[in-house]
Amino acid sequence: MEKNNIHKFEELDVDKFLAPENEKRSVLAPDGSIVEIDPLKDYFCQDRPEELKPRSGPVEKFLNWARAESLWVLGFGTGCGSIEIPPLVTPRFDMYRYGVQMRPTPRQSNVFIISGYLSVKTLKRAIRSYEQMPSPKYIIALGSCTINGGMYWDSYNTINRLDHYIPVDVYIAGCMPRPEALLAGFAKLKELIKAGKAENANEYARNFDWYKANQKKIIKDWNMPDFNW
Amino acid sequence: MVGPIYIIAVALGLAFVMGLFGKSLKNLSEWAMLAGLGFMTFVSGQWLLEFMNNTRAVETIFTAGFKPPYSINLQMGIQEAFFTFIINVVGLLGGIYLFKDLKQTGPNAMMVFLVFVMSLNVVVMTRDMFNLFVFLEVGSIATAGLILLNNNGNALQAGMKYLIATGIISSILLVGIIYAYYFSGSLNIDDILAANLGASKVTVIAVFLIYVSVLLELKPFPANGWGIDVYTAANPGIGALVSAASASASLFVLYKLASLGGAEWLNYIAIIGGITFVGSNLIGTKQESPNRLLGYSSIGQIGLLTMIVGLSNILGEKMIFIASGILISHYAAKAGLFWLSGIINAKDIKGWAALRKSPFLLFLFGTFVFALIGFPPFPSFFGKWELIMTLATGGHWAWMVTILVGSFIEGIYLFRWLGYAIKLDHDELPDFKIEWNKIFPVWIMAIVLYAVGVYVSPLTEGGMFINYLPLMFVLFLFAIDFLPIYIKNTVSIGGIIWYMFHIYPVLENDLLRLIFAGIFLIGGVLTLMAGYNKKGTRKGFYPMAMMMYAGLIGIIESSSMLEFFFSWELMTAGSYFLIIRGKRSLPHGYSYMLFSIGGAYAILFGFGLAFASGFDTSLAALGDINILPTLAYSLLAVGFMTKTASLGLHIWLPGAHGEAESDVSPMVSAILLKAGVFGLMLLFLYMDRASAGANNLWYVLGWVGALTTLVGNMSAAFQEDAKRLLAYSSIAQLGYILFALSIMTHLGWLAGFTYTINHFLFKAILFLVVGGIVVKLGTHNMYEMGGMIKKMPFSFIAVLISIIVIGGIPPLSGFAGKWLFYNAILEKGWYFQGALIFFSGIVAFLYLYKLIHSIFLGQLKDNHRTVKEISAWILVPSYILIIGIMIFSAFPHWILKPIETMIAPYFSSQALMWDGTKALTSYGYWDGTTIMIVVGTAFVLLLTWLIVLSAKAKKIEQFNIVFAAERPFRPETTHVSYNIYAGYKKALGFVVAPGITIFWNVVSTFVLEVANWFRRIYSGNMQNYALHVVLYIVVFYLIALGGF
Amino acid sequence: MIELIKDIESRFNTSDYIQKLKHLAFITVEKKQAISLVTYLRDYHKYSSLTLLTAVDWIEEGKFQLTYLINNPQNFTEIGVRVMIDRENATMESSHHLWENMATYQRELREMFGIDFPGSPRIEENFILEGWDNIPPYRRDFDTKEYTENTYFPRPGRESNDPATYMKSKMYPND
Amino acid sequence: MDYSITKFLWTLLGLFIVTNWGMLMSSTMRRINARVSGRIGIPWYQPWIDLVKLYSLRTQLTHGTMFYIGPVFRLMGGVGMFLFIPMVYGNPIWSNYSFSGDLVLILYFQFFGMLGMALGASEGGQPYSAIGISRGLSQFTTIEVPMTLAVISLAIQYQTLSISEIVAAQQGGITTWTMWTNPFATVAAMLSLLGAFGHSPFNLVKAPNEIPIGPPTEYHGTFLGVLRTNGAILHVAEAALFMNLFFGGAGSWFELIIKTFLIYFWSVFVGTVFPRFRIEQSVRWFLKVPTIIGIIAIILFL
Repeated sequence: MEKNNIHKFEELDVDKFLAPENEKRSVLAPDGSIVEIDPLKDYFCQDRPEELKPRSGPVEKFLNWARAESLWVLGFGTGCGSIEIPPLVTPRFDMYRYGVQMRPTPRQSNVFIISGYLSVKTLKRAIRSYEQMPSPKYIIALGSCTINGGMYWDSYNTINRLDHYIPVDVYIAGCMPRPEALLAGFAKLKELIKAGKAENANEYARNFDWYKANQKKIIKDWNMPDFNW
Repeated sequence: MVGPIYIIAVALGLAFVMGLFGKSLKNLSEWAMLAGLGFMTFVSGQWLLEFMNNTRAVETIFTAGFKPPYSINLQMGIQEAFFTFIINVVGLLGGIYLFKDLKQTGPNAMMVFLVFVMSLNVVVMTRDMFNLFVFLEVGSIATAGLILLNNNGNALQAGMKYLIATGIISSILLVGIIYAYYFSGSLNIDDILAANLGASKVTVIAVFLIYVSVLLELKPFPANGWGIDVYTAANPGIGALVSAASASASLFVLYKLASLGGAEWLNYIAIIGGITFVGSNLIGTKQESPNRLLGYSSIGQIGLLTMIVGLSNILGEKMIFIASGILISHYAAKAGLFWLSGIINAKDIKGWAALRKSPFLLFLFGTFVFALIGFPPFPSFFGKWELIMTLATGGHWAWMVTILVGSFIEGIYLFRWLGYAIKLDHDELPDFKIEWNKIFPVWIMAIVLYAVGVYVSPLTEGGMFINYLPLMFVLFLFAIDFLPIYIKNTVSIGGIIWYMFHIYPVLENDLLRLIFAGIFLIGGVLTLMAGYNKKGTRKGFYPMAMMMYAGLIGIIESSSMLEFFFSWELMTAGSYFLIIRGKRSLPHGYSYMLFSIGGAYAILFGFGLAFASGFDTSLAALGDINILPTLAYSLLAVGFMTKTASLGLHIWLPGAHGEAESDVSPMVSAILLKAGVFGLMLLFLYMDRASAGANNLWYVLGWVGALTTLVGNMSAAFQEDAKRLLAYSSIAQLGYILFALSIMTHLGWLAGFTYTINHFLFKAILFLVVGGIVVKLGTHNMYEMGGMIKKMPFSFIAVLISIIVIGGIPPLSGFAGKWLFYNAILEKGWYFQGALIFFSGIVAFLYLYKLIHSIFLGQLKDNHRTVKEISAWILVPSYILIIGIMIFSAFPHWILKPIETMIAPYFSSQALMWDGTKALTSYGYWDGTTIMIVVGTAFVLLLTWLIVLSAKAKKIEQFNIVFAAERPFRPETTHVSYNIYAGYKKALGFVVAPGITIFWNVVSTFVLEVANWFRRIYSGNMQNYALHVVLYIVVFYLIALGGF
Repeated sequence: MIELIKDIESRFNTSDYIQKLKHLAFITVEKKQAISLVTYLRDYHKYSSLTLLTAVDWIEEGKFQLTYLINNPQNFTEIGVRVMIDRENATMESSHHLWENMATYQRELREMFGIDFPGSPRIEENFILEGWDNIPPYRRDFDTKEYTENTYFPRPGRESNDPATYMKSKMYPND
Repeated sequence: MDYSITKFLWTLLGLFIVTNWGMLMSSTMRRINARVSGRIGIPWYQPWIDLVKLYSLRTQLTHGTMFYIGPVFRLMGGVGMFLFIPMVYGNPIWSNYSFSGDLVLILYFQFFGMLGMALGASEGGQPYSAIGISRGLSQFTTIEVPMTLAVISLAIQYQTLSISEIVAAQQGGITTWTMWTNPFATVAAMLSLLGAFGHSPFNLVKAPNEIPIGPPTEYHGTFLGVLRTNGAILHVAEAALFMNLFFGGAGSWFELIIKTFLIYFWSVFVGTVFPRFRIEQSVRWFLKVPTIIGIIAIILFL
């Protein structure tokens, strides 16, 4: 896929949508001096993501095997597809067999299931969560909506193509795909990881500007730093 | 020698001549009056000196050349000389004080003034009954005249009331004199006394009438409304004279006539005095006007003196000493206070905040208040001490209680007043002029108080051993108070270090005292070091701090009960001034003082019982109290427990320690509280271990200690104020110590010592560091802090180590305490108390976490982003203490072994054995050094492992956190600290419901309500007052003679 | 219900009364009296519960139609009070003082239709669209398809047809 | 070789055994738990894979020094517990460093790890961390009450606080175990154990779905790996402590494995049945029945 910057990502001096909580403020320090606070700079790490090269040879192969067999899924349901995830922990599907477990915090998860349509508002949260996950990390896109917008393709507020905002490892088509399909998706993801092909976290870092421009194009009140650590 | 008759002659002559002065000589008359007063003072002073050198016999002067009963005779003995001298001195000083007022009113007023002083002289000296009556009348009329100097309606009314009341009284006195003359055939007092009028049922009426009128002259409670109004309405200069001079003269009259009726009548006098003392002080608690308050206080003090006269049979030869000690204090302090009141000229005692403008006046005010309450080194302290000891010897518990309760109530209002003067927030302080003639007499009175105090102290038993050296140092610091901080600080530290070397050889062989001396002196040096980071001159701090340390070290050094009590009171006074320096400390300093004097009186009572048991003044007397031993030990324990802030007596501590200045908090918490511990240790060591009473007491104290710990820790967990949290923690730690000591076994005491040392170390660190942070961040509230670890890493490490010690987490020294505790409890068999103690020990983690999390961890706030590390002058002493902790942790046997050897003789079994660095009991074992090595090695290995694994970790900012896919907006809303234990409070918060605070509030409200109820007697209506006087006579008659 | 309507008509300047169902009626009132009528119904006829506040864009007439649907929980009847307001500078009196949740509806209408309710709490804040900078999306002159195509990177290859012409071409290919 | 070095190596071997047994135990428990709900559950080797994955993550973030060394404190807590508990009775090699401290040391060493974890997690600045810790501390205060009572009861019964001596006193058949000779203390301690292991209904600290796993919310990668390693050690060490105190100790590693498994199983067993308590319910619960049982245990020996 060619990723030219379709829309220019321009740094404006004055951000029209700068959220009030991001505006500079000055407070009185206990010793009477004035402290200037620039929330985005002072409270957030401003660094861009870096490409983290995989190790080489059998070590990486072994580690990839371990990563594939230990998929920790972030418990964040983004759309109507999230109703398909809970059945996975029931006796009928039992994803634990495959080393797939749920984690409540992005810091401890590797896999993010975008389960269905993403409104712009949710996309913002999804990006934030994705960026907070430690690398290597994988995305499974569930349902047609993530592929081309599905039945919401012409809605003013839902995205059409997820891969323009965050890199996707596995798409699972359908509206909605059943839990079996999701399990198949996990299997596919494992294959990719073991083959060393699931390096989308680095992809994201490499094309960071392009992704950021796309994201910023639709997320108008960008009240977060460019990259969420 | 000038004969005493010249006192009268000169006064009368001058008064007469002054009337002839024309306008041209008006200016001269003022100086003439002062010269006359000076002459009178000189004459009486000369006589007093002669008598004191024992170079003179009692002189009797016969006026008409006839011997009595045919003429009037005056007598000049040592007592007369003393009384005339003090009357003339206050007359002279009052004359100087009123210089301008008298000048305005003209020579007539001066005449009245001279006549007033003269009449009092005669009242003192005369030995003739009718003459006494005449000059009392003259005095009354002169007083009324002086009252009218204040040219306003109130003064007029008050003067009228005074005249009418004294009219009634003197008419009764006259009838009494007629009866006495009728029965004894003489008007000479000696003859009347010899007639023994009290013996017969017929003649007793004369006794009754004379007594009742003389007592009424002394304004007994409650028939004294007319007297109070005089104090309120008159010029304070006149008030001073009435309070100091008239009252002294009237008291002397009572003293002269004391043997008129016999022992039974003395009882009545004592009872009337006691009622007046307590009742008048009680009403004083509701007064807001300074002059009126002083009036009540005057009447109360005179009541106390009346009581002492009434108790003269019991007190025996000590009576003169006691009475003069208290009288001098009352005389000088009250005159000084009235004069101060005249200078300040405030309608309300709150207006005395203006006094802060002049530190010297404030100093004088403090001197007078402490002298009135009976603090050392003032004469009243020694007077009260002797009074209590003598009463205890005779077994007069009721009188002791009356005196102590009355004194305590007096403390209530006097310290409230003092607190207002020192601390009260006042928008605009009224201006006042300081004129030389007004300030001079006040200074004289203050000097009199100090001089007499030091002069009389050797006259008491054991008083000659009192070490005035530290006090001299305090005085020296007062003298250099204008210098900048670093000089005074260095001088103070130098003084303490010098004293360390001075005292070490003395205490070398007494480890118990050496340990506490170490805590007090080393702690003193370290906490004072923190003072270097303050700027300016810090007026008044160093003398007071040194006074506290002088008291503390005095407690250590003392060998007698008097020395101990002297130092105890000194320490209380010093620490009061330190505590009240805090910004919002006014109410807390006040409650500290009330609890302290209450505790001190309990101790005094206990000492009294101890003295009475064996007539031994040394501290060893505590060892064999055989009079009411359980009560005595309980009172002593309660007294010491007010300082250790045990449950029920703890409510003063959180505010006092929490609001104190940043370097005062460690002084009063880590160091001062140990004075109570030292007292308890002494007490417990001396107590008779076999007696059932002692064992019951220890059992109760054990439970009190355990509950204190629980309540202290749990309250600390619910605090939002960092320093209050630490203060509650202190309460709990002192609860541990009380519990450990109450176990009364070898292991228990070892645990107690371990806790004492540990508490000194970590609480000094915590209060120093947290105090520094509070100053730096400008807030006490922990939820307004956060994230300080990045700004203040050294403070964080200090606090971290301290909380590891408090928590008792191995390998640091706190664990030694816990381990000893477990063994001691198992050995003693106090399982349930023990379980409670351990439960509260874990509750401690709640507040420890809250403290360190809320201040150092979590989110850094906007306005603290530029904050720097706290001053090195705070960190250096903290780190010295940390080194202490580390040594104590790694080599506990260095410290515990000697302690163990020291306390071994006191306990039957030596329960702790040492095997190298390993401690063994019959239950378990513990090897501090090995644990330190094992834990240290393992920790280093694991840390290395983690660093190898995650060396590349990237540092991110404080808002880069998982926030449920959102982002934090403000650090204030992201920092979890406020009411963090809400769930716990819901479950167990009932434990810390403020029941005890409510109890004390109810008590104080009750006292004030009673005072308020009594106050309604004083309606200000003349007829009512006259009625009171008459009713008083009737009631007194019914009780004394009516067979009730 | 008919008595109620008579009562209303005697007091307010109303028109277009429609009884949709036995327990559901609509009545149109002029803008000035709308809030008074709603208040009157709430206070005197026990229509104490707000079901919803909604709007319809009558673009051809240049009007927005607001409907205050209020409910009487005692006799289970519902009245929709309709108000026509101008589309240009659409503004309506705020009625958040009647029901607390009214403020939320008003926020929604302001965001989706651009109808202003001056004085309503938090009216300036975003409702669900964060940082919307186009014309309000529920206005009929907003072309959602065009907006989507310009904004959301439509995946190439997707065909879409106007349902009417598409069905016509399928069913009547010869016409 | 020098005695201290051989001792160190033997201890290291013991630690290795305990760590692996701990991980196997936890996966087995999760499998049992899965079977209860009709699932197959994770493979038995899943904990090892998770550990490898955690240690090999490429992103590693830290919030500060305390955040960084917090897990070390935590691991030190677990390792320290192991170091001061005699694992296998009658064998000086496996008694570790228990000669330097008795039962009291173990009871207080637990706090070492808790404190480090609390401070580390707090520096992360995550609100849920602080909430989880405050819950944990609140709950822990009352968990320890029955435990303390039981320990006091044991100390009265055996007149010692030394774990080795307590185990020695229980040798001689199953009937000499504390479980039979002092049943009330055993019950009180086992109820307290439920809280200490933090399974449902006392899993307030991590409380999934409520405060996303509480204190370790911010921990990931190697830090989380260290925490998981500690979990494995700590569970075995705590179970071994209870085994030593109440169930006759272990004569061999095999016996230790069986007994610790059963002790751990007890808390899992209860956990599968009960839903979670609220904080004040949990705090009160420990002060009711378990405390009363503990008091009875002491009264019986008075």
